Amino acid sequence: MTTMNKSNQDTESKKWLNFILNLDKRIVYVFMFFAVCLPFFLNPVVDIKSTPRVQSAFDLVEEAAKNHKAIMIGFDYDPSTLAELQPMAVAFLRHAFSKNVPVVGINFLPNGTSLAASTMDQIAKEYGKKNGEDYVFMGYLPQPTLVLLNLGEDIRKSYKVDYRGIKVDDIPLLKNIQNYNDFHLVICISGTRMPSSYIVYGVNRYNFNYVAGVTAVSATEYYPFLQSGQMKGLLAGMKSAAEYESMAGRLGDGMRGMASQTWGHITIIIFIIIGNILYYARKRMDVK
Amino acid sequence: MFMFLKKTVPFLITLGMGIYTFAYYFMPHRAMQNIWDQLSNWAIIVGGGSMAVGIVSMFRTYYKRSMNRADPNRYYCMITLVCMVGMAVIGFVTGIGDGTLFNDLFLNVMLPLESTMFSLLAFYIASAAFRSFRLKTFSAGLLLFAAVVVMLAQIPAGENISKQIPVIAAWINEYPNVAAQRAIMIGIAIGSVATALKIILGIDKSVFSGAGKV
Amino acid sequence: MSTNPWIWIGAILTLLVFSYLWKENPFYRLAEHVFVGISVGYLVCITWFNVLKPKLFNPLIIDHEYILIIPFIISILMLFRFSSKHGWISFWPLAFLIGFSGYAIPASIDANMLKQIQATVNVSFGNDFMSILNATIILVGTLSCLIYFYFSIPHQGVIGRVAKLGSMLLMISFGASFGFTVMARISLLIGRILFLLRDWLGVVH
Amino acid sequence: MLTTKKLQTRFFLLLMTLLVVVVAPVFAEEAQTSSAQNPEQAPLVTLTPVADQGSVLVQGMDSENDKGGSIDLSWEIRDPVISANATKIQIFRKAESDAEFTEVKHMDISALKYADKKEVQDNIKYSYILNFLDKDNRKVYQSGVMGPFVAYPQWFNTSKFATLFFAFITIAIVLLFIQLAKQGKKFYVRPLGGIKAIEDAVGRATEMGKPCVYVPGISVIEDIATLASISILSKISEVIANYQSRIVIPNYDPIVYSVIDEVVKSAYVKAGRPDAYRSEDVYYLTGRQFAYASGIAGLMAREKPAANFFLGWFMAESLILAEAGSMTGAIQIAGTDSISQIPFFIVACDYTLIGEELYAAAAYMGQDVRLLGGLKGQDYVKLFLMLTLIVLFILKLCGVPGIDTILVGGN
Repeated sequence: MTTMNKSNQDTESKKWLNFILNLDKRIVYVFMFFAVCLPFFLNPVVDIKSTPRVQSAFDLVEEAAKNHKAIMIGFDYDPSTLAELQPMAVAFLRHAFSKNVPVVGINFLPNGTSLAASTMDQIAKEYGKKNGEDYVFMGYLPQPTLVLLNLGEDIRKSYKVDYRGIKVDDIPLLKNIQNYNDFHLVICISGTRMPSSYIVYGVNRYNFNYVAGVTAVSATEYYPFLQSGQMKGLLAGMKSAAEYESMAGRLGDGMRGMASQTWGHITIIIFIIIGNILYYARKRMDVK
Repeated sequence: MFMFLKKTVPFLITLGMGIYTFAYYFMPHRAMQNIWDQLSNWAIIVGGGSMAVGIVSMFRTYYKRSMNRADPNRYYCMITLVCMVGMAVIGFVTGIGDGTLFNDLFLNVMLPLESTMFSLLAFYIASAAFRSFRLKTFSAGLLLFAAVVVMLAQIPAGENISKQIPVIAAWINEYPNVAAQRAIMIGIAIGSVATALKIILGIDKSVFSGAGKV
Repeated sequence: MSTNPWIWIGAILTLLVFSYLWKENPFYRLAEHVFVGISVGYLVCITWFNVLKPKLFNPLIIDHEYILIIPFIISILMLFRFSSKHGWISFWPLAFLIGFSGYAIPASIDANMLKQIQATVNVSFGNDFMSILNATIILVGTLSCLIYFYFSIPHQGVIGRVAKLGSMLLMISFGASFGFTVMARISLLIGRILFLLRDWLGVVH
Repeated sequence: MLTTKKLQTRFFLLLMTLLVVVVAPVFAEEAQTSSAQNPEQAPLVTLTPVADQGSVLVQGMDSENDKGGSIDLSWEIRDPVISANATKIQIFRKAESDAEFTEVKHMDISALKYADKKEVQDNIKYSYILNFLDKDNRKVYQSGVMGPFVAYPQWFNTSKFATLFFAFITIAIVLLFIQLAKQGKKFYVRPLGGIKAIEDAVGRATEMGKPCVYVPGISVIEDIATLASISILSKISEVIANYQSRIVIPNYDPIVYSVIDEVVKSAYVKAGRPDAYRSEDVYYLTGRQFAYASGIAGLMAREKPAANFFLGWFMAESLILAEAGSMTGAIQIAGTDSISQIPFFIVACDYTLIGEELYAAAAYMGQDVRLLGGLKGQDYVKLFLMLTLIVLFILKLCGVPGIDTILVGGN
């Protein structure tokens, strides 16, 4: 009689284990969803140690402020890599505007043009910056190699008007800007191969301070450039954006995103552990 | 004669093209380059023209389904047809440039659908890890270990647990990973040479199997 | 909350697709069928405006490059696929396109075979223990993984053990690739959630 | 009448001819280079330093390994005064028949070289003058007249010699074993787990009376993964046709669709049941990656297939397909040579053909001895490569020079 009961109990708990083991992906989904979602409401701070390659990017913007020189940002990302790259762009813009560094934006990716324009306008508004005086977005041009070469000579060679259609000569900010020499720093933010084009057609020839912001997946491709000094700094993925934000002292999407990332990764790892415990629990029961 | 047209001519075309494209790789001469430019241009056009085949096939399948009264999905299939024709007509009427309705539909309907579909992977990657990362064997353990270490290395928490985690992750990526991927790539190279050879020389007939009876 | 109708459409479609996570349902089915239809319509226009018009129609009709009649005819031959009697005619254009795989022979040898072997030969043995170990892993690892893929010998004895080592390295490699992808995938989800919470609902700033 | 078979038997001959055609020009070219010792020819092909050697060294030659129509110019400034001032360079050119020099390029000096392709014709003698300018466009230095140089096309790209050699070895070994197999030699190949699984899955589907879903990947027809996938499909569809079960194949590329349609149709004809072929089951779905994935995810959920096959080239959609498929409880078999996607198939499918196993699979299925011979040949190529690797490595350890670029043609 007792054995009967026991085996009943066993099948009960086995059933339950089976239930959890097979079920429910959906539970995993729900946890995953909340892990990613909640940090956006909680404004958490993740303890991030700064790395030299982000620090040097940050320092270059500071130097630009000291030297009263402008910086140029290439917004070469589209909605598909927005989550990783937009926080970097925003962090750079916030840092520059807060230190009164003029920013010139360019773009070689047609899907990202309007995104870049609205990002610049929005962040400029936060700091009361004027389009044409404190910042300007030049809009999209095809054939990046040609444009990058021309930028070494004269920006007017490629760009006749800015994104709003205003003539380059009528833009106060561009009066004193001719080529790469007039920028303290050039940044390319992209999930494509564009950052290497900047090196091949820009840095190699005209030798300026250059920093790239890339997705975490593609970061390894760019380490050699960092070693050779062709890149002065490298931001890879959300983690770098979060680092940058904590340096600049203003937390934004990078930090929140990093919190989401952290919780997402931890959720997966916890589920792997649970899965293994359940698996062994059932195996032991099977052996019995 | 019929067999000649049906089997031998395609075989000869493939063989000729195969030999030419093989030789082109080694021969930069203008004569070869010009032929290549011409042929690859044609291939692009034929590739574009083949869209007609795709549309006919897709239309036929969805039309059949939407006319099949037994099919519970028939109304959905009608929606597909309407969307397809609608999108195409809008594109031809307005053009595809910035600011057109076509572009708006692309940006506001297609892109959200694509990126949402893409983002499902975040859930799937979690559930796949939950179901399959089991310490069943030593090999499975290695898979699990490598994945967990790399995942930890990418978040600040990993560094806070141990300074060594990012170092180990980078090491895994640079050495064992490189060795394994190299071997796969070399194998792929050999396999693809053999496969291309068998197809071009008609040793593997599956691609041009043709109807068994004439 | 957004007042832009496009944002609303995007948000609703996003939710419809997410509903698939629960199970396949009429809402997802709607999104799926709209998605497939729109994507094909999109491809038709893109193919016309980016390929056929500039490469075939304009040169042929406006610039009178009559040689382009050949690819035009080849394209037409493809349509014989739908004839039950003359379906074989469509083999000709297919044969033309399949022939391009000849290029894969040297290209694959160059990129996948020789470059990889060369890189393996070029590993440098340093003086410290770690760099010798690392170089050994590359060299022995590559060879043992190649043996794992060897079809002619059963995985027994010494060969079996070497193949086992190869398979372990493969597992480590796959685990690492898996782990590396997680971050990018979660970023995509963050992007969608931001779209819902910020652009649509406006509850997060 | 000319038949395929006859052609195939003549094929060694053909290959040899091909190789002769490709290789012969190399030797011809070598002969040409050596004949360049002839003083009259010499300036045309060899490096010719012109202008006074002391301050600026300017060189020109025909661009190597190209289609013709290009002359390489390079300069090296040795005089510190010139190098401190010169920022731009102006290149003037004169063809033999022209009266005067005309400017062909005005460029930044830092590149140190320029490939002149501007309307350069083959076999015409060109002379050049280079002007070095400072930043206010004042002339710092002018080279003497240099040349004449002649551009000509090369028949063989000498930097690809190793590729040709290995292509020849690989092709020869594979064909040798195919020939041996044809002559009736028996070969052993170890069993491959995934193959048995494919056969079992098809069998299970026919038993259960449920369909199979077959996804041929998202690449073009000339991609080897696609061709291998079609090869496997031709075997599967024969079984399907014989047992009167159903296979659904949504396609990503219209051309791949055309071939697959034919392959499946002919399998039904072979089985003597051409009427049983359902054209709406083999169809073009869409050519956008995620629309394709969403369509197949929906399809699998509704059709509740007994088996799913994902064989071919895949990208990020791999895990969407595999996870959506696993929810339906089907047996899943995947195979791809897309290295980044193999891990996802491994964790979410029952069997995965890794890399070249995908190409080998068709040889395992069915009784075509020639395919098996090819597979055996592949193994011997692999052996050859492993030995090459070891030998080169030992040579390098012994300090033989040039080993570190021997396979990649010096670049």
